[in-house]
Amino acid sequence: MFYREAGQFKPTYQADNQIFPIRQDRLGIYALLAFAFIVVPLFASPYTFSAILIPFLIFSLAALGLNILTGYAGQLSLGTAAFMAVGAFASYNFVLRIPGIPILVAFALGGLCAAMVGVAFGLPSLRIRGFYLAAATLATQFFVVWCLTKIGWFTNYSSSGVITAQQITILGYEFNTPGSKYLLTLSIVCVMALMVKNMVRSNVGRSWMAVRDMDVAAEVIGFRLMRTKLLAFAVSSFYCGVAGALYAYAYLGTVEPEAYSLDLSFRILFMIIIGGVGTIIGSFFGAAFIVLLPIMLNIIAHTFGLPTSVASNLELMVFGALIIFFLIVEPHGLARLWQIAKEKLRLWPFPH
Amino acid sequence: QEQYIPILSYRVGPYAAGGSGFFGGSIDYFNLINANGGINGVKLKWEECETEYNASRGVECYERLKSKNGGAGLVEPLSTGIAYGILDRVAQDKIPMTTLGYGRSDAANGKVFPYVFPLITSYWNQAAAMTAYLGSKEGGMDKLKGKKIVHLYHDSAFGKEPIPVLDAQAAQYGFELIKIPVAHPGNEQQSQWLQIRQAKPDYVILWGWGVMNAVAIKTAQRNGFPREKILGVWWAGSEEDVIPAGDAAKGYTTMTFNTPGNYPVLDDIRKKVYDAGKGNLDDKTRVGSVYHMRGVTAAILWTEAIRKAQEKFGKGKVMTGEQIRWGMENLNVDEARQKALGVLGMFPPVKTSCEDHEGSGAVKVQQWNGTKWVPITPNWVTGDKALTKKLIDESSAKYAAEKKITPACAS
Amino acid sequence: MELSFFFEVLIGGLLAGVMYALVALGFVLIYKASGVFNFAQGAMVFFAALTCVGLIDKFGVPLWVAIPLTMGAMVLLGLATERIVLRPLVAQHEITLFMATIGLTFFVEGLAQLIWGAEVRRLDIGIEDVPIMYLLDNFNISISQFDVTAAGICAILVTCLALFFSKTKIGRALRAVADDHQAALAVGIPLQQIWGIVWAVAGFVALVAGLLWGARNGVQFALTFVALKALPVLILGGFTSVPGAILGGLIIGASEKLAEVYIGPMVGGGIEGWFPYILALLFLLVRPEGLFGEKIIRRI
Amino acid sequence: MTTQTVAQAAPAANGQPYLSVNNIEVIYDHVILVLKGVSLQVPQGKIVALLGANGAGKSTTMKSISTLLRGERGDVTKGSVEFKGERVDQLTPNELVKRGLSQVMEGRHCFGHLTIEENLLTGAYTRKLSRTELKDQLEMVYHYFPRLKQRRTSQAGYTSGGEQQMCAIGRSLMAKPSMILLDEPSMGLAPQIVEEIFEIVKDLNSKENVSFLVAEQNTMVALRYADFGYILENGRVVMEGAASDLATNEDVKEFYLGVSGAGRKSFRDMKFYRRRKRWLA
Amino acid sequence: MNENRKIGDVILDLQNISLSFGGVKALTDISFNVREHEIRAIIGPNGAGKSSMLNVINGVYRPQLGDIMYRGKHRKDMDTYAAAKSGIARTFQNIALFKGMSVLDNIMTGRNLKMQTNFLLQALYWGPAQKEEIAHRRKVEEIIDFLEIQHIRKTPVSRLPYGLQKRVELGRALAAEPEILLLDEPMAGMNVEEKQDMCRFILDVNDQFGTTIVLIEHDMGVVMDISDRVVVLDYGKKIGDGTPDEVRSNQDVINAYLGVAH
Ligand SMILES: Nc1ncnc2c1ncn2[C@@H]1O[C@H](COP(=O)(O)OP(=O)(O)OP(=O)(O)O)[C@@H](O)[C@H]1O
Ligand SMILES: Nc1ncnc2c1ncn2[C@@H]1O[C@H](COP(=O)(O)OP(=O)(O)OP(=O)(O)O)[C@@H](O)[C@H]1O
Ligand SMILES: [Mg+2]
Ligand SMILES: [Mg+2]
Repeated sequence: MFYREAGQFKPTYQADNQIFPIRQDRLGIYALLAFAFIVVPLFASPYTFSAILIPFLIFSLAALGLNILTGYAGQLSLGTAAFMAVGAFASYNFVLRIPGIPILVAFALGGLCAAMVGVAFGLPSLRIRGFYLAAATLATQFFVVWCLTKIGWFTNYSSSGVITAQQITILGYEFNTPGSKYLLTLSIVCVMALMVKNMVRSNVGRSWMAVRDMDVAAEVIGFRLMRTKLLAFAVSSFYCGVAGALYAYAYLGTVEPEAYSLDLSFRILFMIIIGGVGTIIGSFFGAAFIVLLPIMLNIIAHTFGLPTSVASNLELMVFGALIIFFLIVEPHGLARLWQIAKEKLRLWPFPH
Repeated sequence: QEQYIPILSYRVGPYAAGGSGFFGGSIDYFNLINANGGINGVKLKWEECETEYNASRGVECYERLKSKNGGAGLVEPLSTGIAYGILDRVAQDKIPMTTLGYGRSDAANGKVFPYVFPLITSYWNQAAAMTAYLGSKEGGMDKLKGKKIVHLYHDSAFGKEPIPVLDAQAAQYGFELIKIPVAHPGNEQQSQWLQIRQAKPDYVILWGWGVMNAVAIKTAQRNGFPREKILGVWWAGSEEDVIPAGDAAKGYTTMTFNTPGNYPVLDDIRKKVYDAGKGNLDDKTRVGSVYHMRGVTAAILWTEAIRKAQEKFGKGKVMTGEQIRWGMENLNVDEARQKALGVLGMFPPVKTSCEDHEGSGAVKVQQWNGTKWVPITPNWVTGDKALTKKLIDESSAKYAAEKKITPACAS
Repeated sequence: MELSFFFEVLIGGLLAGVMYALVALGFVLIYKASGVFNFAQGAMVFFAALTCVGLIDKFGVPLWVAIPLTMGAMVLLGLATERIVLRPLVAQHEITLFMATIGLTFFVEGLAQLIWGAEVRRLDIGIEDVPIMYLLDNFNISISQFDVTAAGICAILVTCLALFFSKTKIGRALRAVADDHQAALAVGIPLQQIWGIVWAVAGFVALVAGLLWGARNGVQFALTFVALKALPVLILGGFTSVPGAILGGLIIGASEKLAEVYIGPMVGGGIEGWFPYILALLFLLVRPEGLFGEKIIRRI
Repeated sequence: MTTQTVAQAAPAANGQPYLSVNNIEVIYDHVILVLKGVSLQVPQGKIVALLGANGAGKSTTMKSISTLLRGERGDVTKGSVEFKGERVDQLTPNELVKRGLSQVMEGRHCFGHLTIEENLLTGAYTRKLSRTELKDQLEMVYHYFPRLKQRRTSQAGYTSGGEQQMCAIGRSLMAKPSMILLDEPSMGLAPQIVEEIFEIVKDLNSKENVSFLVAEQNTMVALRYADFGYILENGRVVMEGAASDLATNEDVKEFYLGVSGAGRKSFRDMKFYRRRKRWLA
Repeated sequence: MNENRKIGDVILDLQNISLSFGGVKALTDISFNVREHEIRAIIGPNGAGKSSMLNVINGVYRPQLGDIMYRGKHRKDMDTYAAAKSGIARTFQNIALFKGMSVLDNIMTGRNLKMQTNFLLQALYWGPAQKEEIAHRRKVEEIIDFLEIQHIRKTPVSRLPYGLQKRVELGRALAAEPEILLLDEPMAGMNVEEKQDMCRFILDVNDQFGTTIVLIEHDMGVVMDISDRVVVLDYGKKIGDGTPDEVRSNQDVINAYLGVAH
């Protein structure tokens, strides 16, 4: 009974246009943020920070990026990791070669580089569709990683082709504890998530969705396909780029180009599909699912004291089975499940 | 009162074969130690975590296990990617990390990488040793002049690592070095081997990893290239690499830092561990296989380091990571000690120091006779250490500069 | 370089291409049937090969018995997939089905290694992988007789499948299904059966691919990677066309080898990883649906 | 809810119904309740019209009969469907077609990549026909829709709306069903084609004794050809009876035939928006 | 009908349009024009080329022959964007709504050409961006009221029954405040009463906003009642053009299309 929009009237469209029109949602999100920003830092262990929360946030950001492209603009892409790599290696070089550049600026510039690469490889999308495009984006994946391995300049000619992310310092403050890195990542992710939300609820977002749902009609209404798609590629790649930079700076520290392998691209894709294509919150759900589930399974499997090899394989199988299970329960992903749950709650205690 | 060691293993995925062998070996040796009453009474305890050879999974495992059971004594990811992922972390957490025969070669400089130990030998020393071996085959390094050597490598950080050494030596001894990369995963190498056939080289250095090795050997055969002329890196020198190639691998030679064969310690493991049903490998026959022996070797060096540390910081006590780090930096496993451990000649004598976290740099060459590996160099081969030292110092200095580290020996 | 070498590379490439096509075929089948890209194909190849070798190694079954047994296993796998995974997801968005096949991938990979272990095995199907001496001696062209045999097998397989699709009404039904699940159901096409059949056939193709690739590279997890080689073939030939898979395979195989040999050295080599994709990409710009793929209908 | 029955000639009266839907309830997405207990019967060899405004639930009813709901995340949560006296709710659509019940879905649903002819051929999938029989069957359809014959070789995706509609109907005829569910057959068809279609319906009905359940917006025509009619509002049957009676019923006339007392009003002269009078408040 | 609504002069004039797809001749040498403020109906049997005609007008198809005069400007053919920009909006025969979006969003897309702020501002959803959004929202709400679809404002269109979807599509077209509105069978699949409402909407749009309307419809009742002039196509040829009465009495038209019914 407590979850109702009944009785909440919106005097202005402004009020009606806000992100969470229902009061309970709004309160919920504030509570969540407060929890993430205040409670977690107080109580979480370094392990939780650097092994679970930080990667979770970074993957969420990447998933957000991919969701813009695949979920909202409907362009299936398997090049995510490549864009992340560009972001990371670009940021590294900016910090390395422009002394005293603020790290956040470096990240942003890294994102921009990724965006440019994104636009370049987005051009084919004007002609190619669906799985053809997906397979074609693999070209990005392999080509970019190849370039990073081949061209020494990107890695500052390190013999083994790895880069070592520099120390993160903002206004003299050094982010070297897991906690501080977590807060930094969290802030970046929150801000950027908010920006996506804003985009998708205003004209850009609508243009993307229109192109996704029926590009011919979108054209007739006056959306320019070229512009819309490329913008989607640019923004998406920007997000992935920043995520990639964080992946190197806030998470792994030292990375080789192979760290941004096809594997990673796929993982991000899994995230958005499991989480819910074309939803913001889905990106987070998905990231949680893909990052946390294997860990949980791993812990569980090993508590049974099975032979490790058996445990590891079972782990893999259960993971696969769960993916299928969730899809069957709700093909539109966890986000939709969440939504339905809310609608049920709204009707509660009545069945429909 | 137990010494805790986390095991970041991978037993699924493309590299599962190697992973299960290596970590199986280590765990078998741990069991043996415990069966014999531990290190001065301190029993070993370990916990395993599946990394799937994936960097972020590995980092998670490391973070999860590192502080359990009173803190990890040391760690060995056996994966370049993961090693990089936790490179900074181990320094912060003061947990020594060994990278047995892989990872950054320049980490051998303990002044810059106090907590990283590329024990026994790094890629650079191996590369140097390879040329040394080829030289000796020709009857002297000078005979290498004008020879053609192909460096067929996995197109990645791993494959590119030795190139500085090989280039330098090519210049020094005047042989022609042809570099031919193979794109990951390397399950198709027709074009590369046609190029090789065309170039008619005197030797091919196979710097491969995973499926690439078997395919290389097979493809060599189908293009009629004599396998005796192929010299593999030690990641191309396990049963897993040659068995799939079948007869094509007969007579193929690789580097190794374990002398193949049987040793008392292996018999002990068979007796005290496997017969007691504690064996870690599914089939007992893999005991003594290359990866297994490598795992045992690693375990021996770790336990020796712990022992060393106990000598300094108190026998029968549980050592902290810092203390074990000291132990590793002051390892001295000479032949006498090896004999005592029942592993005489299984791996080269290891003596580490602050400047040299590697401790040896010596290797052997082994050959596949169709059923098992046999050593074909009676004694340990070392390459041009001076050269590699120079490279190590340069590269580590650069790293120090980037990370703003002032090189110094930790006391 | 002289001509014989060029031909050597070319022919080697073409033959390799056929091997790629073999894997691509599996994808084509499933895509035709359900308009979905079957991510699990690579895993199925691995599973098939491993099961076959496992039977031989662990139970000492002779090859000619192991193969039909494995075939049975693959058919079961196919039917089970249809029943458990696809049936509940009928008429769902293709990306959902795609994800389901990914889940399947994990499951199959885990299962295979759980049953047969992670060791690397060798598979000997009695075809020597050595150069054909005649050619080597007379023309100094090295061509593996294994590859030639494989090409033969593949050719037979393709003709059979091509006929199967063009001659039976199932072929037409498949295209209908790929267009519109709901309508297909409405006209009484037994989606379940058809998918069952197709997945079984795909399983068979996977087995053939698994045997040949396994005999070539050894049976190990890396077999799943051959899928990566098949993708450019697929987009070049068109997701829905059996002959397309072959032709695409030949083009990709030949061009990638030639590129590696003649362009590679200029740019530092190792371009085989991405070259096929770029090539396919450029090709798609001219024909967005691949060589023989169904034209995408965009109309209002 | 009160079902107001005009005259007592309820279809159930004449013997055992061929198809009978018993009080079904349908929920989409686990939350949206669409059908709130719909019951209807189709006697053998009769034409039954299913009328009702947009969103009344006609298509949903049809889909739940032909078990095509699953694909749309809708479930029949209550009630049952019987065809030839057996429950069929759990069958697959393919089995239903085999038993002679076929549906023409709303909004065309042709196979875009197949040519018109191929589309028709898929219609005969469930039947084992010799080449010649198939040929005759095709000719039969072409005879009904000459336009299709002209466009036989062009991909359905590129044909006009009406052509697609004809194709969809022709396709289901290919299965030679004994019971056809027609969902808005007249949609987008030129007037005389509409007439023709209903002529075809009558034809099949009288010659081959095929029964029909027709959801139709073109009430005028529908009632002219149907034997019985049901009127659906908000997922409930609000009226049922012999077509002739419905046609003369004042409410029906007003709201569905657009003829109020003084004959047909011009569309220009609707001065005010009439809110539909609801049977259920 | 209120008399002050006077039909202006020709604003859209198509001359000798021919369009064919491979072998299929969709349109052969068709000329007809549209006057300002009028309601122009296109009728004809299925496959006659009506929809193709609309597609030519707003540039989805490019005719092989013939040219187009729009507002005095000569065009070989239109392109979709230009057409939209110059105030031509339309609805489609097979509903072309954006399935994944709510009714509100769908109609909002109709206003995209009127939105100025760049995406960065929108990303920040701040200042001008927000103001603009709200302003357009207001306009859209007017349309929603006008079409009486307030209750489904936030429902995803895919859940709507056919008839309502048609209405939403009309709303999307109206949102662009077009000068010419092309309607392709707006009343297919509606019952009489809904058709009456639809007619109401069309007529109101036509005389309140003075929008010119080109209408394809198969319901002769509707066409004859509300249209000012009717053009009749058959097999891509024009067989009749004129006021409803003229057309109704045109023998070819009767043979080809109307049949004896009317
Ligand atoms: N897939 C779906 N998900 C949710 N709701 C749906 C879905 N399909 C239909 N509905 C709802 O079910 C109700 C009935 O839809 P239905 O299509 O059966 O109406 P109808 O009588 O066929 O209308 P029309 O005459 O326009 O075809 C509608 O209110 C619609 O909102
Ligand atoms: N894109 C296309 N490709 C090929 N043929 C087409 C295409 N568009 C239309 N046609 C053909 O052109 C002819 C006219 O089509 P159109 O859609 O204009 O008919 P229509 O008058 O709208 O008929 P209806 O009333 O059934 O909608 C049809 O025969 C159709 O098959
Ligand atoms: Mg309907
Ligand atoms: Mg039309």
